[in-house]
This record gives sequence, structure tokens and C-alpha cells, in this order.
Amino acid sequence: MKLTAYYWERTKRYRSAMAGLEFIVFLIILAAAGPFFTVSPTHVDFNEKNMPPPGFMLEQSMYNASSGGFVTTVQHGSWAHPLGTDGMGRDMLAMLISGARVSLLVGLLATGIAIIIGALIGITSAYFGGAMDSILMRATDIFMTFPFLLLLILIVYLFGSSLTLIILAIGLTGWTGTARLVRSETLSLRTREFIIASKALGASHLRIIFYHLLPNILSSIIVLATLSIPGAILAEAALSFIGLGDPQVASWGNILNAGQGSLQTAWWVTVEPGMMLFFTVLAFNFLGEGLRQAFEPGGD
Amino acid sequence: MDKPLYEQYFNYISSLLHGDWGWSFGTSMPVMELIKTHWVYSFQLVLLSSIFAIVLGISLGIFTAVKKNSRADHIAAFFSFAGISIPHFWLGIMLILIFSVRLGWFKTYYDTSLPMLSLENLYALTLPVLTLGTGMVAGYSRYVRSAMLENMGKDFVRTARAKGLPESTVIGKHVFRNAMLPVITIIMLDMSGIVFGGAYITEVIFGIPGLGWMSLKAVFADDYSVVMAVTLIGAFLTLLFNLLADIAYTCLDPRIRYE
Amino acid sequence: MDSENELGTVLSVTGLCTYFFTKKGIVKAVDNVSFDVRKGEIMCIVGESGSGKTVTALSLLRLVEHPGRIVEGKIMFDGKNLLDLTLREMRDIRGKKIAMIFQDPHSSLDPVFTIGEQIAEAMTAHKGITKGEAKARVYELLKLVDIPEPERRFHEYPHQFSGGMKQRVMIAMALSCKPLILIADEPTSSLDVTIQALILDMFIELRKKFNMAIIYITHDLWVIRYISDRVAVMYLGIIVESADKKEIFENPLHPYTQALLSSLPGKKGRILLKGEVPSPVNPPEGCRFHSRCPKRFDRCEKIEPEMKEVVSGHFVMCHLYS
Amino acid sequence: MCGRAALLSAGIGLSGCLERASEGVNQSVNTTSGAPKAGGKFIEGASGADAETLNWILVADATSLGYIGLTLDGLIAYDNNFNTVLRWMKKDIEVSQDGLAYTVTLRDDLEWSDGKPVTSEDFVYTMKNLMFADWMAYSYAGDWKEDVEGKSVFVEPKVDNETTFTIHRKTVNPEFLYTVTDLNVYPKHIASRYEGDVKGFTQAPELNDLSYTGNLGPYRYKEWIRNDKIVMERNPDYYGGRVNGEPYFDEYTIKIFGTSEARHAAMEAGDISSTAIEPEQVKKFKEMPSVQVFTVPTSQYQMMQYNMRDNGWEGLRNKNVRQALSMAISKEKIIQQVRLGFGEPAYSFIPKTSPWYDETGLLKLGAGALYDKNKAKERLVEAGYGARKNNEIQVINKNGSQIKLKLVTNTGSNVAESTAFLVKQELADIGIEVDIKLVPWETELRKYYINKVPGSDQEPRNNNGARAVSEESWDLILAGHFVDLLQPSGSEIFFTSDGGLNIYGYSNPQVDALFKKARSKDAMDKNVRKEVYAELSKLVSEDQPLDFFTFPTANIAFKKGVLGIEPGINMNYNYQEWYFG
Repeated sequence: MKLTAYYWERTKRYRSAMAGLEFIVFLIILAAAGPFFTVSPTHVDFNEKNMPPPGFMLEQSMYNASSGGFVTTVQHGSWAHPLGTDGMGRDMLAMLISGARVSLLVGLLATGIAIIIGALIGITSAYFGGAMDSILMRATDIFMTFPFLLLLILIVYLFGSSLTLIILAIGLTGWTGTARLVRSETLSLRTREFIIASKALGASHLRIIFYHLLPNILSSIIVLATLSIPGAILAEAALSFIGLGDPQVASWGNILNAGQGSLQTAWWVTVEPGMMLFFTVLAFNFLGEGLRQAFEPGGD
Repeated sequence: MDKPLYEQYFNYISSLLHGDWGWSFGTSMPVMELIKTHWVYSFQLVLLSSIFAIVLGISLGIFTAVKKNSRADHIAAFFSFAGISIPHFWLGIMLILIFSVRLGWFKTYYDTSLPMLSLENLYALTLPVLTLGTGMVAGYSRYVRSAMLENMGKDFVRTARAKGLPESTVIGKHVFRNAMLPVITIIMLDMSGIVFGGAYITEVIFGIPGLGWMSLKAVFADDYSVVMAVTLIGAFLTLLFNLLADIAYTCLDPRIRYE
Repeated sequence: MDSENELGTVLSVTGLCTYFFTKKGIVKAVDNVSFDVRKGEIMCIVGESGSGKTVTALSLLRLVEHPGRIVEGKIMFDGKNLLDLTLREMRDIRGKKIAMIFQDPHSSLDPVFTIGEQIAEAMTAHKGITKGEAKARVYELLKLVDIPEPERRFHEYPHQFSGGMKQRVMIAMALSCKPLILIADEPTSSLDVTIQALILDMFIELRKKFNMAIIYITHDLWVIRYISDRVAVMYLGIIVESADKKEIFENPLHPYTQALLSSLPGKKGRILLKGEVPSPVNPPEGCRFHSRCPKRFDRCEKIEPEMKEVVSGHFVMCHLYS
Repeated sequence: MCGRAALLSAGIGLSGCLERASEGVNQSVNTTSGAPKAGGKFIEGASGADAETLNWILVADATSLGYIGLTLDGLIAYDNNFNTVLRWMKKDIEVSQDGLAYTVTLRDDLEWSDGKPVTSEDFVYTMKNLMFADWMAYSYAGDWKEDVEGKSVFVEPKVDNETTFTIHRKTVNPEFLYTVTDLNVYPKHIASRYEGDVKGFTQAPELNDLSYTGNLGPYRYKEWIRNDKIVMERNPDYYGGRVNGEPYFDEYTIKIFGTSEARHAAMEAGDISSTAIEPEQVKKFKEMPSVQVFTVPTSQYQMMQYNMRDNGWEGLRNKNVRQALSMAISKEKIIQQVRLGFGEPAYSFIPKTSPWYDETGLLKLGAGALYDKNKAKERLVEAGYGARKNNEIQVINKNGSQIKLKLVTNTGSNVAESTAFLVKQELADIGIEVDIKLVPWETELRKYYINKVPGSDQEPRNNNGARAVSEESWDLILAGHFVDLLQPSGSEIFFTSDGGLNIYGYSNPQVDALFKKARSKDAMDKNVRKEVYAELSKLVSEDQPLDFFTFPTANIAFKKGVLGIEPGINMNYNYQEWYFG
């Protein structure tokens, strides 16, 4: 715990990292509490469609088949929808909050899966060495040659676009980096005195791995995880953007994809989720970078 | 089709090796032909983006390393973080929104009828290159900066200064050349990811009929011979760029060259 | 040469202060250091690691890096204060008039350029000679430092050289512009003992041949006895004692010097110092050595002693002699 | 024309089928003075999927047919009023008195690219050896079959002479005429090289690049970059151009855009000559001085299918419940909110634009007086799905629980999604909860369309009999259907008990009989057929197997300079006569 406090102190020194952390915390609170103070993100009201944020206006016209003319109405922004509405009158704020939940879920779970798989493979490979190491590392190499995004698209296309599957797919394709890092860290630790000492004392493999190896490479894993989260979030957004996202949830990528067709009129539908995505990714990158520097020995 | 699976697989591999990549049912042409007509669009996009990113990324990296901890360095650091973080598909849309829709400077789509080697084509590729290149610039500038900084603290740099060499030589020759070693490796290893990662979606946004868009359409059309071929090309590119990285490293680092 | 004054002094350092401004505080790595270097002599600066020897050397060429800064002092050379020179003027001094050799020959050479090119670089930068001329000159220099087959070696890279050979390359590089002063910062400490001796011999020989002064930095008393003409002893950023070699070895005055010399083999009554070197961020008040001094008394803790010339040419900074 | 293939529109809003293929001849109805000039490149902007093949017999998508139509005219075309315009034929198809023989007389100046004449032998060969051949598995072979003594057999084409052939039937079907008019042809001397060899035929380069088409169409294949554009160049030998040198355009390009936004921007910038405009943008484009926008009807209707099979809500099997639901959903709202006014309300499957349209007896649910949520509720109560509580009606299941319906539609279309949410809103007003499920079109076909009797070893199909159910349960599916305006009997696949695309398990013996009648000897008399269709429309609108929503109207923009266009439902029929003024 003392160590945690120490690193916390060091991380606190990086202002951008703290700003990132604050944003992430804010996002988590928003995602958790948002549904209690906004309307439902699936609440549709066609009378309020394409409503701009307050301060903007939009002209909409309706064709009158019998006269061949148009009825034009001017839509003004209102504080009832502080971020405007989409083409179906859904509240953008509510949708963005729902999107935050999706993105955080994807980012954390997919990264978690990737890290666990990667760490297991990395540790097994390095700790047992020999043939096991060769086999696992060659497998990792081969896996790395697959074009990641194409693989993801293929999996999601073949097995359907549910959020669960997307998270699994991102997790299952994103572990190679962790495996390599954990392997090299473990390799350098394996021959250190305290490991050799525990081995000499007859500690079991599991005990050595969990009590001695893991805690020592944890900081690297935490940094890697923080820096991997944006990748997972972006992967989901990219999938959704090309139309392979889970259609049942309002994720930022989905909103972006749908808004693309009305770029000229309802610009806010594409601008807002993109901004959220951008800031979230930026926040995780800042935090990750701060952690990396804090964990770096002598990183002053 | 009723032969055992391993035999089908063997036949497939052996025909691949004979240059027969199968027939694309989604587009009614041999897969080889299809790839032949489409690769060049991806290639020009990736090539131009790389040139843009490498030139700008390296310059920026050197500049920020030399001006370490200055205001300019902090600003550049912020922008490179922003560049890494910005989702490039969104960036593409925003560029279209601003420069094509609002300002009307560019077309909202890529026009394949432009001659490949013309200024018009270069102009037409501006937004796609910016879209794909921004993240690359940001990434490369950070690699270069940290590699430069790492080498600036090296003893041989002090030696060079003690020799009375001008600072431009010290940085531009000794630090730079050493910093380039890891940077070139990283750039090379990045490349295959860019062809099938960033370029992919950039092509979709701008309607560039490159390998990325083609393979996406192939997935949607259940055109498996194309999907197979693209996956293989992806794997091949990864291996190729790994090899190129090794070769580049060997050429640049005499320590390896003479072993 | 007209750069020497009537006493034969080529370099005169007065009140040099080089501080490092770190987040934890100001580190006074070199604090009010003064010494002279005379023409053609080998002047040794000795001290434990962290005593400020290397920073002193780097300060002479103004090569101290951020966060370090020379805050005060004068370095007179060639009638000019080096600290007043512009960077461009300073560049003309470096490598040309004052050359430097560093501690670790392995890391001091750029691994990606041939050694020939690296040696020639200094000459082309200073003398504006052609590459061909430089090449011929490099061959000469390589021969001078006893590197066989210079024509072949010219095109080789540092990793193809052994440590001793690399240091010879460094020496050749330093000599390339025939400097008046050569600063050698522990040039042999990373080499085998047998090779050390060869290199030291080379220094002695070259000093004569080039008629240059050498500022030799080391922590190795054996080396000092072998090579030096004069010795300055540093402790925690200040020079506590300086004198001719003979004087120092026969009549060490400062308790610190006495303790140092007592560790030489064959000496009786070895003095063991207690404690560790205090942090240079907060050096002890009064005499900096008092916290470890076996002969300290009240005054030592409060008043900083002044440098005194006890015997002619023998300076010491200790309350015992005031 | 969008063939039978495309009758099932690829999900709402996904279809990009611009009708073309059939073209008119010698009918210059130019609206401007002065002779048309040749020259210029015409670029049509499209979005959606690219064509799959130019080898026409393999085609299963409308886009491919559109491309092929540029080089192969076909036997006839229909103008906006459905008048026949002869193309490859010298005179109209002659149907024998007994309705059993169809004689086609070809022009004598048709040539393949190698100069060989196009003969009736080529047509007969194409039918007998390719379309009807087992190895080929032609998708629409069924259109060329008839039931003879309980067996399904192919019709018999016979060569009469060089330019005349006759197709003989054993049973009468007045609407077979429209099948004949869709006939296309391969050169026998080339196609016969690949006979019996599916792979060879599929991959034959000369069949895939249309290099054999000679003077059979106004344009010739020049270049095709997949998913980007296809370029056709003027066919100088075009038989139709012998008189006045048409076609006028040097090149006809179809350029595919990734998004409608890009397409619109290209139109606005003048980079392309024509494209369809999305409803939101129509006003803007109509106001542009450089653009003309035509608002034209389409032959598609959008609707919501009620699942009457065992895996749907049991209430949907009751006609009154279906009517009640349709009564609660306003067609006007859908037209206004989703299509921004561009659409006509639909009450049955035959639109106003069809010559067979008859309004009498149509039950106009969801419009006017029959858009009434209270009446809808009352009707549900009558059917047993609700209870009255102090003048308030609560719509509930027979067991007292909340009625929940699962509505399925395809992803990737704002129109589909918006309509779905609108339906949800409307039905919420009468107390029915709708759960919207958006799935990719392919998934929709696989999991919701295809059905089979549980536990059986049936080959899954779109209609495997009354007891068959789809893999996933559903209650409502939003989709679009095309209707063949000249022969609405083609819609039997949707409405007869064993119709191939009757996925919702609709069965009405009367309807089955009427569809049969439309293709029988009795229907040789056009008046009889008119009556049959009127009756069918009425029956289907009463039964409401689906809630017909709208016949959307399309907006096609052209550069102001493009002349010779006759706006209408078949406006492309004379496209080779268009020119830049």
C-alpha cells in the first residue's frame, strides 16, 4: 500500500495525467448516474427531430405532394436538449451517455480479456521456457501477422454483432503485445535472486508466479492496460462506424455512422460523439503516459 | 467440394503458389486481377501518407527534442497526443465537413479518373492523406523525440561537442543517425498495420477503391476467395515489413552489419 | 607560444562554481574552485566519485549539461575568460586548443560512424582541410597512438576495437588539432591494468612531443604517482589541498588527503573514514569534511576554512593550519 | 427493369434499383427546340452495392441488370404510360388465338461484335441450352415452366426462320407475355464453347466483359473499377442510332459513392450528371439553378409484415387484430415524418401507377377515418385482447398480461429505423409494447425469413408450409417489396399460401384462386383480369397480412443541361436519347 501511495504521489505530478484521470472519473460517474437525470436514449419524438444545440437553428422542409410545394419550419435549439437531437428526435446527451457506458465497458472488459490472455501466455512462455516458449512465441508471431482490423471485421461479420461478441473479439485479438511484454519482463526477473531463492525453498510454480512474478510486473501491465484501452475503444467505434456494431446499443460509433448521412444539415450528430471519443481516448493516453513515467525507475 | 478438407486445403495452397488465387464471385473476376487493379489505390495513399508522416514526424521530433521542455515542446507534445488520440475515421469526416462541405476546397469523394501521376491526383489525396497521416505524424514525432533525447544524453554526443563540432552537426549527424535506428524499425513494423488498419477506413470514408474497401465489400458479399487473399496479403506484408525493418537496421547499424 | 604568461600558466581557474539545479535542491557540484595549469605539466585532480572532478573538467569546456550551470568564476585561457566567449568562439577552443578524453571509451565513440571519420571530423571542423588531407593526417595520428594498419582501421567501426584501442582512438582524436591542453577524465579506469600502463606511458610521451599540458582526472592514487607533476585533491566540490606530487605524497597536510594516501599499499596506519560522503545538496556547514574528519574540533563545524599556502606551492584548506 | 429477383427489396432503404434496361426507340419527344447534339460524358451517381457480374444469366441483383442493360437493349421497353416500345423486334410479340404460342420477330440488322448476325437460333439456344439447362441452375428458370398434368415442364421454343422464333406452351397464361419480353440472349457460337461447364461459363472472359454485344445496345463496355465506377462508351454501330446518330453521350458512367452525402456533394458541385436525392435535401436541390429535380413514383411499397405463423403473437392470426393494429398506425405520419412528404399511402400491393389499379372496395386502414386509435382499441377488445374499465380501454393479452411485440428490421438504414420507432410510438398509444430488433439484412434473411417445420429435415426456405417457423421468433418485420406494375400476379409469391416469399404464413384460398385465375385462360380477357386484380386488392387490404405503408416517390436530380428526359415511372426508357443541351 505504501508503494501504491508512492506511485500515486509520483503520478499526481503529471498534470495531464491527472486531467485524464479526472475526465475518466467524470465519464464513469456520467455513465453510471446519467440515466437517472436524462431521458431514455431510445425515446423517440419525431416532432423534435434534428434539433440543434441551443443557440443554433436548422431549417427543415416537408414536401406537400398535392401542391408540389414545401412547408418549411425552423427548428431552434432548446435547453431541453442541451446537445440537440438526432434524426429521430432522440436526445443526444442521453445517447452520448449511453455511448460512454458502451465505450467504457468495451475498453475495460476487452482490455481485461486481452491482458489476462497475454499475461498467461507471456508468463507461461517465459517461466517454463524451452519448447513451451518456442511454441507459444511462434504462435504469437503467427497471430500477429493477421491484419487485426480485418480479423475483427470477419469475426463480427460471421458470428453477429452483439456487444458481448465484439468485446470478446477485441479481447481475443488484442493480446499479442501483452504476451510479449510480460514474457520479456518475466525473463529478466526469472534469474533474479529472490525467485531463485523461492525456488530453492521449494515454492510451487503457481506460488512463485502469483506471489513473486506477477506483483513485480504488475506496474508494466497496468501501464500497458491503460494504454491499450483506447485501442479497444477505437476498435469498437471503428466497427460500429462501418456498420458492424451492435445495433441494439447507442454506441458512439453507431451514432457517428448514422449521423454521417446528414453531415450537411445535422452536423452535431457526428461532431459530438466524435468529440467524446476523442477526449476519452486522449484521457486514457494521458493517464497511461503519466503512469508510465511514474513507474519508470528514476523517471524524473 | 466433396473431397476431404485437407485435400481441398492442399489444392488451394498449391494453386496459390501457381499464381491462381481463385475466382471472386462478388465481382466476377479472378482474385489476382481484382487485386491488381485495386492495390495501387491503397499503395498511393499509404505511400503519400508515410512520406508526409515521416517528413513531418521526424522534423517535429527533432525540433521538440532540441527544444525539450520549452513551451513549443509542450504544445507539440499536446498536439501529438491529440493526434494519436483522434479517431481517424472521425477526423476524416470532420475534414470533409469543414474543407469539402463548408469551404468547398475539395471533393467529398476520391475521383479515380484522375491520372495517377498528376498534381490533381495529389490534390485530391490531400484530405485522405491528412486523415491517415495525422496519427502517424503524432506517433512518429513522439518516437523520434524520445529516441533523440535518449541519444542526446549519450557520451559520444559529449565527445562530438568536445571536438568543437557545431551543434547542428552534433544533433543532425550524431544524435539523428543513432536515433533513426529504432525509429526506422518502428516505422517499418507499423506499416502493415497501417495498410490494413488506418488505410482501410480512410478508403471507406473517401470512397477510394483500394484493398481496404475492396476487402470490406468482399466480407459483406461473402466473397471468401477475396477475403482469404487479402488476409494472406496482410500476413505477407507483415512479414515483408519485418524483413525490411531487419534489412534497414542492418544497413544502418554497423554493429549488426559486421557480425 | 604567446598564450602563456611569465609564470608559464596556460589556464587559470578562479572561483569556479558549477551548480546543478534539480527538483530536490541546488547541488553545488563545484564550489569556488581555483587552480592553475602550467605549460606542459600533468596536473592531476583526485577525489572520490561524486567529488566534482568530472564536473570541473566539463566546466572548463563549458560542456556541463542541463540542469547544471556555471554560476560564477573565471577560466582564463589565451588571455580570455572562456566564460565570456560566445558559443561560436567557444567551439573554436574545443577540440582545437583544449581537447578532452572521456572516461568510457566504449560509449564515447559514435557507434555508427567509422573511427576514421570521427577523428577527421574535428580537423575538418576546425581547419577547413579537405577530406584527403584529413585522411592522411588520420593515418599519421593512428600511427602515433600505436594503432597498426591505420589504412584498414580507418574504415572500421568502434565495435571492432577493443577498449584500449578505442581509448587510443580517442587520444588520436584529441590530438588531431594539436591542442595546448588535454583534459583526460579517468581515461584508463575502464581498461585492464596492463593496458592502463601502456596508455599512461603514451600520455607522458605525447605530452613531451606536443608540449601540451594535461589535466588528468582520476581517483586512482597509483596513477597519480605514476604520471602527475602536480596534484589537486577534491572533496565535495572543493579543492582541499594542492601541491607538487612529491610534496603531496611526502607531506600530506589535509586529514582527507592523509586518509586517502593511507590506503596506498605499503603504507602503515591506514586511516579509515567514518560515514559516507554527505549529500552535496546540503553540504555540512563549516569545513565540509568535518563530519568525517578524525581531527575535527569546534571551529570546523562553524567556520569554513580558507585556502592557505603552508609551504611554497602547497595549498591546503584546513583549520589545522591557520 | 428490376427483375423478379429484386421483388423482395433488399431491406428498407437499401435498394438502389434505378429502373433501366428497357428502352424506347424513335420517340423523340424533345421538350426543347433545336436538334440534339452528340457529345459529353454522362455520369450517374449511385450508392450501395456494386454489380456482381455482367454475365447476365448469373445475375441475382438489380444493379447488375442495370449495367447489362446499357449494352443489351432487350426485346422491348415500356414508356411512362406502359406503351410498348420495340427494341430488338421488328413487330410486337404475336400471341396465338389460343394463347399457347408466342412469336417473336427480330430485326434483321442485329449483329454480334464479330459481325455475325443475331438470329432466332441464338435465342432458342440461349433458352434451351442455357436457361433451361440443369447444369446452369438459372435463378428464374421457374418463370419458364408450366404445370402440365401435375408435372412442371419447360415451355418449348422453336426456330421458325432466321429472324423468327416461337415459344410454345401447353397451358394458357396471359401474363407469360411479360416473361417473354424480359428475354435476353447469348451468341450461340461463343456460349456453346462453355456448355455444360459452370465454372468455365462463369469465368469466361468474353461473357464477363460483354465484348460480344455488337450493335445490340447504345453503349459498349469500356472499363469497370469495382466498387468505384463502370464506364460505357458510345456504341457507334448501335442499331437504334442508324437514323439519327444516337446515343448522344460519348460515355455513360455509373459512379458509386460510399455515402449519400458524398453523392449529393458531387451533384451540387456539378461533378456528376444525375443522382437520386434524399428527402431532406430535395428542397435545396430544387432551388439550385443548375439542377432539375424530378419527383417520380416508384414501383416499390414499404410495409410491415404480421407473423401469422406459430412463432408469432397468437393475436396476429386474427384478421381483426391485424386490422386494428394497422388502424393505429398512421400512413400519413410515416410519409411525413420519415419520408418528409415523398410518398403515397399504400392500401394494397397494386399502386396507382399500375394500369391494374382499382380503388373500389379498398380498406383504407391507417388513413382518414380508419386511422383511429380508439376504434383500434375497441376492435382489440372485441377480439378478446383488452378490458374496459370505467370507459377506459386497456389492451392486454387474454391472460391479462401486457402485449409485447417484437419488431425486426434491417440495420444500415435510417428509414427503416425511423419507421420502426414510429410504429413503436403509435402502438404504445394503444397500450402495446414494441421491442425493436435491428439486425443486418443477411441475418434477417437467415434467422427471420427462412423457415422450416420444427424437427423436420426440410431444406430451409422462405415458405416451408403452414407449420414452418423461422429460427428466431418475431411478430412484425419492416421491409419493402417491389411490384411488377404490368403483371401484379408476380406478387403471388407474397400472397398465395405456397408463395415462395410468403414468410408470414398468410393463407386465403380465395386469394390463391384469384392469383391462379389471373394466369389462366379466362384472364385472356383484359376486363376479367382487371376484375381479378380489383378483387385481389380488396381481399388483401381486408386481410392485412401486412400493413401497407407507402409507395415512396423518388427524387432524381439532373444537371440542368441534360435534355430529352421524360419524367415518369419509367423515365429511363429513352435514356439513349438524352443529350447535353
